[in-house]
Formats: sequence, C-alpha cells, structure tokens
Amino acid sequence: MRPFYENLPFLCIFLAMLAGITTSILHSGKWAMRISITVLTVVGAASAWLLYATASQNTYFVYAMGKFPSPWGNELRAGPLEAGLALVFCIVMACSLLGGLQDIFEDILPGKQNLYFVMMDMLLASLLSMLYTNDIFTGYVFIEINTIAACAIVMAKDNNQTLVATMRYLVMSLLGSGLFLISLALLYSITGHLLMPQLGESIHSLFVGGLYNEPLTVLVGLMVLGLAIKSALFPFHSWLPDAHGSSTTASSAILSGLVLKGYIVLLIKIFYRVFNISEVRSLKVTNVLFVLGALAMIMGSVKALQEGHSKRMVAYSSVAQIGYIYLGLGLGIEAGVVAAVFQIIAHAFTKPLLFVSVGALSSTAGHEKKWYYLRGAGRRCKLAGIGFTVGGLSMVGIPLLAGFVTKLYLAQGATLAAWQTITALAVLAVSSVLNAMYYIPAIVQIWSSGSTCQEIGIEPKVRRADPALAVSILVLGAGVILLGVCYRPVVSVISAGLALL
Amino acid sequence: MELFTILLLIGLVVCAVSASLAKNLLNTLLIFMAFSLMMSMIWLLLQAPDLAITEAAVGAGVDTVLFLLTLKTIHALKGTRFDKGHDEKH
Amino acid sequence: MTKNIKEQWRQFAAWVNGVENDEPVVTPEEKRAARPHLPGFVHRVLSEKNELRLYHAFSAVMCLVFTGTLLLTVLFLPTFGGAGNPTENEVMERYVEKGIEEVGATNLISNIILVYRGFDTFGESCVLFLAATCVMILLRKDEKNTTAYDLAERAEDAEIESEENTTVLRSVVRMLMPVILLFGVYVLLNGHLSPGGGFSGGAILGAGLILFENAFGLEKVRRFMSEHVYHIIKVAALYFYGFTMIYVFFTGANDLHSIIGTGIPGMIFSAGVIMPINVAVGLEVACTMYAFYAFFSKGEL
Amino acid sequence: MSNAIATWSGDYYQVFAIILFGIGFISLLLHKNLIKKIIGLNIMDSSVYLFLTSFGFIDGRVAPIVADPSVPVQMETYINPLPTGLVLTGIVVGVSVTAFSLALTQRLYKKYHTLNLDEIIILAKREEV
Repeated sequence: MRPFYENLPFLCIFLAMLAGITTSILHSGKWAMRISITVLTVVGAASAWLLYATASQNTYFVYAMGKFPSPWGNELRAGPLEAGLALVFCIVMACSLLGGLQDIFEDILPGKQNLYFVMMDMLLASLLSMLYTNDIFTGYVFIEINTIAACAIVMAKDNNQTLVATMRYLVMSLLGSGLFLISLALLYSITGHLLMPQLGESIHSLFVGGLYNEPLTVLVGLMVLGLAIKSALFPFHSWLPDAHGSSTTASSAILSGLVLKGYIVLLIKIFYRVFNISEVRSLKVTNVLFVLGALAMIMGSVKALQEGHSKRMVAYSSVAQIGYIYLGLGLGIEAGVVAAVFQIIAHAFTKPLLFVSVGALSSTAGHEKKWYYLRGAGRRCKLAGIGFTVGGLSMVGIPLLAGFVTKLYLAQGATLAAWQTITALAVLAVSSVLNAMYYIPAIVQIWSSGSTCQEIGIEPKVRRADPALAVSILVLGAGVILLGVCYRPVVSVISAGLALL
Repeated sequence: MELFTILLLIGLVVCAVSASLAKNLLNTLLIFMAFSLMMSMIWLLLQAPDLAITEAAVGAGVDTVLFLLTLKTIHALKGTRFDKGHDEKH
Repeated sequence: MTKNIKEQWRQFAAWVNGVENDEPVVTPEEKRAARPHLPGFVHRVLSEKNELRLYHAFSAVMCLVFTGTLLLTVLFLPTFGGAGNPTENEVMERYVEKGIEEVGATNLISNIILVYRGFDTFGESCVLFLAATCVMILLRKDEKNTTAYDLAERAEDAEIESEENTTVLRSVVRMLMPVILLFGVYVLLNGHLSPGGGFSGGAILGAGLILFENAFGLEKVRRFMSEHVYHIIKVAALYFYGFTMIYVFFTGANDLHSIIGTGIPGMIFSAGVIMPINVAVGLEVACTMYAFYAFFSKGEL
Repeated sequence: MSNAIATWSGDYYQVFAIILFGIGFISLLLHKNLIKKIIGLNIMDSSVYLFLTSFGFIDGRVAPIVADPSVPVQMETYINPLPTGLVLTGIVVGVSVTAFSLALTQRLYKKYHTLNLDEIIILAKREEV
C-alpha cells in the first residue's frame, strides 16, 4: 500500500473526465459551471498537497496504471515540477472561467452552455495527463483530446469568424498530430518501447553505440515540428491570432495561457526523460529552436504593433511570448530551461489577466474591440483597467512584475550559453522595446479622458466589476506581482523539479 | 502473395491520387471508399484482423455515410432533384 | 390491397425511370435566391493575395522535403518483417507469453488495449465522446444554425422518405436487420476470443441503426432511441467503463486484492473485465455513430 | 544507390506508406476544397497507421489470437500485437476527428455557400471590416 497522495494524479484526471461526462447531461449552464469550478478547486487542492509532499521530500514517484509496471503498462509520474504546474493550471483555468463568465453566458446559446463546460473539464483532464504521463503514446491520445476540446472552445461562440478560425486551427493541429504520430512510430521501431524510462535507456545506448543516428535526427525533428505547430511557434503561428482573437473571453484566456503550454511541457518532458538535454543539443535541435524563438519574439511583436484590434493584438503578443519560451529551451542549458519554465508560469498568469481585462474593458463600449473606440474604458471599469495595466507592464518588463523576472533569468542563462549570448541579449532588448511600443499606447488610451465609441453609435457605459470578475482579476494580478517579487521559491522548485526529471 | 500485396499497395496509391484529383466530389468519395476497403485487405495481409474489421466497419461504413450526408447537405450530389433545374441551366 | 400494390409498383417504375410527378417544395430558383451572391471581388482578391501563393509554395516544398527525408530514413530502419528487430523484445514477450495467464483473453490485442494499456483506450473513448459533443454543439438544431430554408428542405426529405417511397428498402431491411444485429452482438461479445471487440462491434450495431432509420424514419427509431435514451446510454456506458478502470488501476497500483479473475481462457465468460468493458464501449460507439448520423442529416435525435 | 533500391524493395510497406503520407499531406495543405482536405487528412492518417503496423509484422508468423489456450504460448508463433493495439486506438481518433471536421464543413457551407477555404477566409475578413 503506497501513501495516499501518490494516488492523487490519477484520481484528479479521472475526476475531471467523469465530471465532463456528467456535465454533458445537465440542462443548466449554471450548474455545469459550478461543477467545473468545484472540480478545479478540488484538483487545485490535490495538486497543492502533491506539491507539498514531493517538494518537501525532494522526491518523485511513478504510478503504474494497473498492476503492470513499465515497460508493459501505462504509467504516470509526478514530481515537484508536474505538481506545481498542475496547481498553476488549475488556478489560471478557474480564474479565466470566472473572469469570462458573463461573456460565456452572453455568447453561447442557453441550450448549449453545459457543453462548453464539458470541453473545459476534458481540457483540464488532458492537460493534467500531458503533465503527468510517463508514456509517450498516452501523450499522443491526450494531445488529440486537447486538440478537439481546444477547437470546440474556439467555436463555442458560434459566429462566422470563430467557425473559420476553428477550421484553420483544426487543420494545422491535425497536421501537427500526424507528424507527432509518425515520429512516435519511428521511435517505436528503433527502440521497441513506449514508456519514457525505457525509451531513455535504449536511446542512450543507441547514442553511445552510434546506431540509428539518422532516424533519431529525423524523429526528433518531426516531434519538435509537430509540437511546435501545435504551440504556434513562428512561422507556424498563422492560425493563432484568428483563433485566440475571435473566441469568447474565457476561451482566449485559456487557449493562450494553458493550451499552448501543455504541448511545451510535454516537449520539455520528452527532452529530459526520453532524450537528455545534452543529446538534444548534439542533434542541433536546440539551435533551430533558438533561432525560431528569437524570430518569433521579434515578428510577433511587429505584427502586434500593426494591429488595431485589441484581442488580436494580445493574441499576437502570445506569439512573441511563446518565442521567449523557445528561446530559453534553445539555449540548450539547464539555466535556459529553468527560465523557459518560469516563463510558462509567468505567461500563464499574465496573458489570461490581459484577455480577461480586455474583455471587461470592451464590454464598457458595447463589445467593440478596436483600440480606437476603447478610449477611456479604464475609467469606466477601473478594476479591469488596473488589471490590463499590470499585465501590460509585466509584458514590457517593468521590475517587480513577472515578465521582468523571466527576462532576468533568460539574460542570465544567455550569458552561460555557448554561442547564443550576444544574439539572445540583443533580441531580448529589442523585444522589450517593441512590447513597450504597443502596450504603453494601449494603456494610455484606456486611461485617457473622454470616449470615442459614440462615433459608431455606441453609448459608453460604466461597468462595476461583478464578484466573479473581481476575484479573477485580483487573483491573476496578485499572481503576476507575487511572481515578480518573491520569485526565488518558485525558481528553486522549478530547478529541483527539473533536476528530478 | 507478395505480388498481390504490391498490387494492393499500388492500388492504394492510385486511389489516393485519383481521390485527390477527381473533379466530382461524389467520385472522390467513392474512390476513398475503395481505398478503405483495400486498406482493410492490407490489414489482413499484415496479420491484423482486428484492424481489418474495424477499418471495414468504420472507413467503408460510417465514414462514408458521414461524407455522403455532408455532400447531400451541401447539394454536391448531382442528379438529386434539388440540383436538377440548376444543372439544366448550366 | 391489389390497388395498393399496383400503386406502389407504379411509383417504383417511375422512380426507376427517373420520372417525378410531384413538385419539390423548394424550387431551384428559391434555392439560388437563398444563396448569397458570391461577389466577383473574391476572385480578384485571390489573385492579389500573394501571401496565399507563398503559402502554397511553402507547403509543396515542405511536403517534398518530408517525403524525401522519410524515404531516406527508411533505409536506416530495421528490415521489414525480420525476426529479432528491436520491437521484438521483452515487452512483446510478456504480452504474448503471459497475456493469457495474467489477463485471460485469447485475443492478445484486447489484453493490451483494455488492460495493459487501459488508460490509453479510456482516453480514446473520451475522444469519441468529445467528438459527439462537438457535433452536437455544431449541428443540434437551434436558432443560430437552422433557417426556414433548412427546415423546408428537411420537410421535403421527410416526405421523400415517407412510407410509399421506401417499400423496397423496407423489405430488404426487414430481412437484413436481424443478421446485422446478430453479427454486431457476436463481434461485441467475442472481442476477447476472436477479432473484433467493442469498437468494431459498436460500429456495426450503429450501422444497423442507421439503416433502420433510413428505412422506417425517425419517429420509429424514437420509440427506443430518443435523445434522452442516447444520453442515458452514453453516460451509463462511460461511467461503467470509468469506474471499472478506477477500480482496476487503484487495486493494481496499491497491491490490493482484486476481485477480478481471469476465468478459464477461451470461454465466453472469461478474461475478467474485458467482456463487460467491450459491451459498454460497444453501446457507446453504437449510440455515438447513430447520433452522428442523426445530427448530420436531421439536426436532432 | 543500388543498395538503396534493394532496401526499399525489401521495405515496400514502409515505402508505400510514406508515398501515401506525402499524397495525404499535400492534399491536406494544398487543396482548397474542404471535403478534399478532409479526405487528404484521412489518407495521411491511414498511411501513418500502415507505417506503424508494418513494424509489428514478422515474416511467417500469424495474428496474435490464440486458438488453443491450453497449450503454453510461444512467442515465436505470433506477430507483435502492440502496434495493432496502438493503431486500433488511432483509427477511433481518426473517425472522431473526421466527424468533427465534416460537421464544421457543413456549418461553413451553410454560412458562405462555398467549400473553398481561401474564399471563406477572405469573406470572413470582409465581414469583419
């Protein structure tokens, strides 16, 4: 009999799945929402317990799904990194749902609101499985669940733009899944295993023996490409602005904040557990990731600079922020990966904060999303204005906010890197300036006096933050500030978790 | 036996190319159905009867029904009475 | 009686000859009017859009690169069909040699997908459930996705499917239906002994239901398969599957005594949880396939 | 080069699987027609399954279904059952995805009355402005 907390990852995944199945027969969206929030709370509490249990003993455990251990049965694996990320994902998902609640009930027809929450529960289950899985084929199955659920929450708004965006998103995602599956087939053919520990051992021996070098290079390339398409790395980002910019507020927040990160976490797990980071570096994959990450940081910001539509601007900024994560991975050293994981957490708090705030701000101008018409919106919904300001400044990299710490650690990592130092520092500086060039005018615009939305016949109205919105913005904002002020414990948990991977 | 296998595999490629080049969507669909049936035979040759039975039930059965229903909804089935008048004019 | 048969024959002959005496409810003119005018600028913009051309060139190059690289990779892979390839290892050995002893099904594949790697397969059932939910979001009748034109079209379809037009189909279905159902149930129940199992059996049953609906119409099917029943079957099957899996995983991982045995290999009631799970999966799949059909064609169950 | 051809002719299943993958891939990316895109997707999926299954096949062995369970099972009699199991999972995923994308196609057609994705994207952009 193992200690009870070791059952938690498995129970959390099944709780989320069964909640989704139950929700599908409810008639009321309100009850579906309550079930989702309850599940998120329970899973969050369980993850906190797991984090405490694993971080305090600095240990990890594997959990065989059934009585057959690896390499025969499916397995889960949990350590401080997985538990911590699960906790972050639960908090962010709950806050995004609360912050976008009003929009969900306005945008979706009453008969279909419960189905939206089915997707949310399944999304949670798939994210948790992608975090905890120790089996690469389980990873594939849950990537597919994640894809379908993510497409469904884009199209839930059910207007023309979201349907078109969903189609593009679906085509690109399925392409990514196909590439991932073919690389998985190659991996299986040369090792004969699917579970990460055995894969790691046999790949290590292949490296030492110099066998199957060509298939290994190809399969790493295909796997990275598949996951890069799904996580919108430049130049495969073309689907992202439409999908994230047109869907309902909560969907945008969750897609940008969490769904993209799920794939990257899986990629990091594969880098560490199937290969190890020095083998990946010797295959030159990290160099490609570094270049693409740097390009994404610049191009995403340039595109955002040209964008007058508020949500699309924030969505393009996600392209740039994903670039930061890949830049960190591309440094190919421990410090870079730590910075990348920190950026995953920081961005998971910041981007939903921005999306939720923009959603609330635009509701003061009749849901008009152009920056031009949002003049003075911050004065009409003060809390959302403050939320947007905090998030925007964090993106720019003002000290004491989460974004600054990411840049600090990325810069520190860059100084240790082999050849990337100068490029990384220059790109970081340019990207910060570009971020400032579009976030600062937006902040100025929402705090200016007067309003412009009368020009298109919309009467500006004052919106008092309802409790759900207030909780959401306060928790996410507090997260951004806390990550910026006391980041040391977070970084130490990340380093400990990575060392255990 | 090997010859038969290779013929089937060539048939698969021919089906795939012609499904992708066919002008009429209904033809595409029928060719795709043939593709599925051949695939199901190939599963048998690869000693995977489970896959053969699933592919036959799904690829040639359910998938085709779904595609046909979609074609009907989008009025791509020529000769159904909705499009008769339409066709005569063109 | 004789008149009725004559009448039916006349209609059948007319149908064979392609003669249609009744006017469609929706005329082609109306249909064209319902279609929004596709403006000429679309084509102009398309030619202007160099971005798209770039995308096409990029895709073509990418495809060629992939195919070439993969073809080259095949050269370095283990030989096809060779004994002693890396895939023939201790994993396969245990699946093949210990499978019957540890799990109990003589179809070794069902041992793997339902017990050894049961979590993957539960995920797969959830994918199907999610797809059904997505189709429901998209196509279940509501004010956003159904216009008066669609309703008129469906009404006309219902008229085409009315009794006098489907005599041949009905007679055939009356003969085929028991065979299809029997085959589906056989595949379902023997999933642990012979090829087949929950998914293929369910798909066959679903195909049978679809055929039945085609012949006898939605109202007849609704007597035993309404949306309410669909939800109950789907949720009950997934709950049964989910809780069985929780029990199996929990007892297995914690080394607790499990009440699930292997039975006598080769018998119908053997292999522990495999047959009940196959039945549950089969019911879910059959319902889902029928639901796909119903939402695609009618927008309701 | 002659070595390469000899290897390819030995691994013909994999070679054909990859050719099919290329065909499916290019129809998924280049076809403007949504139905053809989806058919391309299905072809691509099938090719990947074929690729994966071919690694489980071993010459001269039979499908992993034991006829007489009373005799001890020898590994040398049967092919590798694992790839078959994985592909079975994959096929179900494929059907689900097909159903979803076809439903989406129907809705898009009802809105824009065309199946050309490029036209649809442009029309949607026009609407937005």
